[in-house]
Amino acid sequence: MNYLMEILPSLLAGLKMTLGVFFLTIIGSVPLGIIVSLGMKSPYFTIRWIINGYIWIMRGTPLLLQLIFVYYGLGMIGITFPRFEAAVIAFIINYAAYLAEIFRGGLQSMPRGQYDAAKVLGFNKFQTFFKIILPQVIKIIVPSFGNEVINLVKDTSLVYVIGLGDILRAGNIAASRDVTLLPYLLVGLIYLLMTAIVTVALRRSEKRLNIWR
Amino acid sequence: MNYLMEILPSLLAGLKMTLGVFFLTIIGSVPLGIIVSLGMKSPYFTIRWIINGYIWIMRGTPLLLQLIFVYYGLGMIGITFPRFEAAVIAFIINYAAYLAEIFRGGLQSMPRGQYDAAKVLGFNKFQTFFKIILPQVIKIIVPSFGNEVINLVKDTSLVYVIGLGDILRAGNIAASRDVTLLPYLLVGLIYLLMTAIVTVALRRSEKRLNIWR
Amino acid sequence: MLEIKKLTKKYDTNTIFRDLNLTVNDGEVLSIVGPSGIGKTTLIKILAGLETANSGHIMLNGDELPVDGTRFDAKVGLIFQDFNLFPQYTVIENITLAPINVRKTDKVVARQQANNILTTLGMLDKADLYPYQLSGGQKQRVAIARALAMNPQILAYDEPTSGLDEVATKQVGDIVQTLKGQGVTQLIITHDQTFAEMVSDRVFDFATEVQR
Amino acid sequence: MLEIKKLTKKYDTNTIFRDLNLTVNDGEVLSIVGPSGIGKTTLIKILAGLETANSGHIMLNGDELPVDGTRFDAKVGLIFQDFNLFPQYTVIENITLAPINVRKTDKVVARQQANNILTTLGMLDKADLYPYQLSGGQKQRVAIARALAMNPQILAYDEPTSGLDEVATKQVGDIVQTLKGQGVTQLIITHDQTFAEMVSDRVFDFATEVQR
Amino acid sequence: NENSKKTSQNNQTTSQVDEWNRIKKTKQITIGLDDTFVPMGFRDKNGKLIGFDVDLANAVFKTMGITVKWQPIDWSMKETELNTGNIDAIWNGYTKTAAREKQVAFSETYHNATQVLVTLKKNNINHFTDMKDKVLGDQTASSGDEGFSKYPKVLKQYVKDQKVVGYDTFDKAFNDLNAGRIDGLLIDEDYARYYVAHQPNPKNYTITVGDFPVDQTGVGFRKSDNGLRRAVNKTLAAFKADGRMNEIEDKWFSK
Ligand SMILES: Nc1ncnc2c1ncn2[C@@H]1O[C@H](COP(=O)(O)OP(=O)(O)OP(=O)(O)O)[C@@H](O)[C@H]1O
Ligand SMILES: Nc1ncnc2c1ncn2[C@@H]1O[C@H](COP(=O)(O)OP(=O)(O)OP(=O)(O)O)[C@@H](O)[C@H]1O
Ligand SMILES: [Mg+2]
Ligand SMILES: [Mg+2]
Repeated sequence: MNYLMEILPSLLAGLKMTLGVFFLTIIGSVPLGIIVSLGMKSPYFTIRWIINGYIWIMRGTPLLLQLIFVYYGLGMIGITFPRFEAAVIAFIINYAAYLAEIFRGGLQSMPRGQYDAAKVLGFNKFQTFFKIILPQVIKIIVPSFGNEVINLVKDTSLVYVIGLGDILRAGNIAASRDVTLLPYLLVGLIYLLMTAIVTVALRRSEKRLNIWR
Repeated sequence: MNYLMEILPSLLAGLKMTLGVFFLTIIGSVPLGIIVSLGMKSPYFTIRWIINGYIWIMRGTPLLLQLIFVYYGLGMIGITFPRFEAAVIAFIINYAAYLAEIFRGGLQSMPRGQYDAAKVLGFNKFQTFFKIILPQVIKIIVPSFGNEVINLVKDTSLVYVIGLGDILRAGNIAASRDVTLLPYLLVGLIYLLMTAIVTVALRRSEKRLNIWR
Repeated sequence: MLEIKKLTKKYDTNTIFRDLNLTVNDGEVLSIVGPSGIGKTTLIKILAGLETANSGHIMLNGDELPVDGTRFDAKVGLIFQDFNLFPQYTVIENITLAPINVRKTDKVVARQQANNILTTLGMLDKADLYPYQLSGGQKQRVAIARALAMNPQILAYDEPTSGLDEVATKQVGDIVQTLKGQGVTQLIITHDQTFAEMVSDRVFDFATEVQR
Repeated sequence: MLEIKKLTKKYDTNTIFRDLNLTVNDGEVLSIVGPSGIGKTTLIKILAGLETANSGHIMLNGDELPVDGTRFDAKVGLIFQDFNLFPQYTVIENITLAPINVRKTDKVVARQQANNILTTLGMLDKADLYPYQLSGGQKQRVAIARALAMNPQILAYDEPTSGLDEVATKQVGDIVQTLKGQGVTQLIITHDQTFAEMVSDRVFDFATEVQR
Repeated sequence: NENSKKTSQNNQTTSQVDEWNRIKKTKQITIGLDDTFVPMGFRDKNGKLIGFDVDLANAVFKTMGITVKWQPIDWSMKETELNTGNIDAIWNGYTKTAAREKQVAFSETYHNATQVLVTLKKNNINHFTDMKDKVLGDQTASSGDEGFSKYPKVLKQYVKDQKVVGYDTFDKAFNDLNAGRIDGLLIDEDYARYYVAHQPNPKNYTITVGDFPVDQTGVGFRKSDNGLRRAVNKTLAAFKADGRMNEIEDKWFSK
């Protein structure tokens, strides 16, 4: 117990990094994901083709390699980002691909009648999407979205590869220094806490969406 | 090029492990996920409570820690599994939690009228689920399901933590032995290939489901 | 014999009906009429076990059917106002799915019966279409056919002629007569006065015969 | 004036109608009748730009409206056979959403107008319910109110009286008369002969006046 | 901050230009380390970097009036970090190998260690030959792992199936050793001492030295940074000569 208290400060310092990457990724990847999912329905073959390629690459290669690519790879050809910014950029473009697929699934399950009704009432595409379709899509996708958000909580630990110190790395340091698995336990508890917060927040929003059917 | 040919055999040996974990996990976690998602609608508070706890723990802790727990942790208290079996068990119970949330989202978006119609026609709960509801749920969740399958392709690399040699580990070994990032490139291409196969297979099944709306 | 005794239904504090009493004899055809939103659909949903009632009793041939949502007997066939067809099955599959899986009817026999019903309703050529490919009146007729295929002893129709032209309405009327001949108890919610007069033995008027 | 010339529609190889010609004058009320599944809904969906036609022309006051699915003008108001209400909005929100967002009507004004329409249809007390809480006839009336709130110059009704009792049918009839007085061109698909005779200037019979 | 920006802006030119001039001018050098690497470079409970290499490097550059900026990196990325200019040196228990020498220029060897076998005392394994048909563990891609394959006569020929179980970290390997899942652990002697010392009962373990060649540890520099390398070599030699090296060694490797 005493020991855990001792290592807690260093873990919390790592937590700051974790949360920074987490929130910036959510803020960036949700709108990007929506745009990408709409792009997949584009009438232009080229756009669909590019987007499918993008999603394929993003989902098809480990996020770890993408982080390496954005930081070291682009660095080699002269496009340099600071470590933190590189991490956030890599996370956003990666997560947008996963979210886009989820949004696409939600969009597909919308009955055509909703689009028809919006059209005859004169809504433009933008209004149709944000006023009519999106609220219904959100209701359907909240649980899948939750999966990705929770994956993100944990994926943040990958930033170690470009030299950023997140909470898991802080745990690693303590564990190898003190030759004990206890720090992992504490890191695990902190992850659990974060996941609990995310889960409860999403369940709440699901409940709020349940006043209509 | 020559160098890539040289390391290819060791990578392919790793690939076997990757594919083994992948397929066994799919086979185990889909039915388990369905059962869990149904359990979340159970009228018994205790069952719902247990299931929510299970999902929370599974999503809330890194799969890496779960692997460590199943293999080393349970090992300490005398429950020992061989490495491969431990990996597959950990993957199945982890992925079932994610899939359960996806199924739950799909179930939620089913209109009540479908259940009503099934009930007045005398279908029992089992038939209602498998004949009426599930086919419609599948159609909605294919894209989100695809996200998880593709995550699985890549998560298989975590088996290194319990000493199993998958394709990424084979790449790691080659990379640090020969001080080059080239093996990662090859590993990346193989992952891309697997993802492409999964993506195309799922898009095909989506198309097939699109004859009805 | 179907007896409904002192049935009360509320949505929150909004009482839809109170102490509703109604008896329908075997083979009788009862029309249920009344203005929109008065509770007709709600009544037959309770009867079919799809909605709970707040209090009251439903007796079928002397046996009590619970009204608290715990029923799973499918004793009452129901044609929904909004059809509720299964989108993933074709017309013929929608009709034969329950006979094959619930009644364990032989597939060939079930198909033959379904074809007969579709012929009676002038829908044989639509057998292989999916619900989204049907017009409103065609969906209505598939919904009727699907309920008929289970040969229920009590059959409740919710606006069966909405969306139907004269010819199709006449076909439905003929079906009601045939089933009546077979002793099926039928409850028909309808706004179509002509149709109600044509087919029914008795009219139950929600506006005058029900307390709120 | 609305002119439809040589309009042809096929689903795959199945010709729904061929070389359909129809002219409707401003302020005219036209009933469209014909057996179920003959293509009435299809016609007004093409008119509203929701379906493509295979060939033909639609002219509104001399301007051509494309029939290839590239229209985004909302020149034709439409009341759908299956309502297509927005499930996430209450009755009053369903009605005011388009006036506020598309016509940029002031919120208070839009609500007042919506309340007036709901009063005319006897639905004022349902203003704050969600669509899933409505009966069939109530949904029908919300669908009508939603289309009316946009004051369209051409309004097409698809079975507007299905699910409605006599009183509500009369209310809809009154609305048709009022709009006619305002010069609105109205197309009404209906199986209700009495209603058709009551409201319409002319009847277009799909069964006899259309080629297939 | 100012310095890291500068180093990264110099990316393209690093292979030609000797960065020693910049380092002398700014009085700051960026050194990459894996901060989980006991006892060479790791963090104490307050998050402060400590360890043999940390003390040594700090002391070496202090004599030149240069402060060290320690940049934590992922170990598998170390050469990339160096050659893209993110760091100026790898100084963290960096063993010399032929492959690494193709990528980086090493300083003179400043530390020697060999690969040893750690076993449980109760199993009575006192020579490599005692590992006959026993299960061996090591760290994936470590120097020990390479030596294991490269010199099959030394140990590989004895162990069960001629295979080794690889772990990502030694703490997990120790765990399995204690649980009896492996009978021996092939590990660098510096780590071996550190880990054994930190086990609940260090007396329970045997450390066996065998015939693996000695690993030479050096500092890794970019091949173009000759000035820097010469300066470090000179100071290291001085440290060895006047006993400052011994002082630091005693602090971290006291046996
Ligand atoms: N889930 C619900 N929550 C609250 N109120 C409801 C709900 N379902 C129905 N109602 C209300 O119950 C009343 C009766 O509805 P019901 O569908 O039984 O009417 P109906 O007689 O079938 O009308 P119609 O002829 O228009 O179909 C309506 O006023 C409706 O608003
Ligand atoms: N998406 C589709 N694919 C194939 N056929 C279709 C499709 N939609 C409609 N049809 C066919 O087109 C024909 C006309 O349909 P429509 O809905 O226009 O009929 P309707 O005259 O409105 O009938 P009702 O009075 O029953 O509503 C029907 O026979 C229907 O099966
Ligand atoms: Mg009703
Ligand atoms: Mg129609």
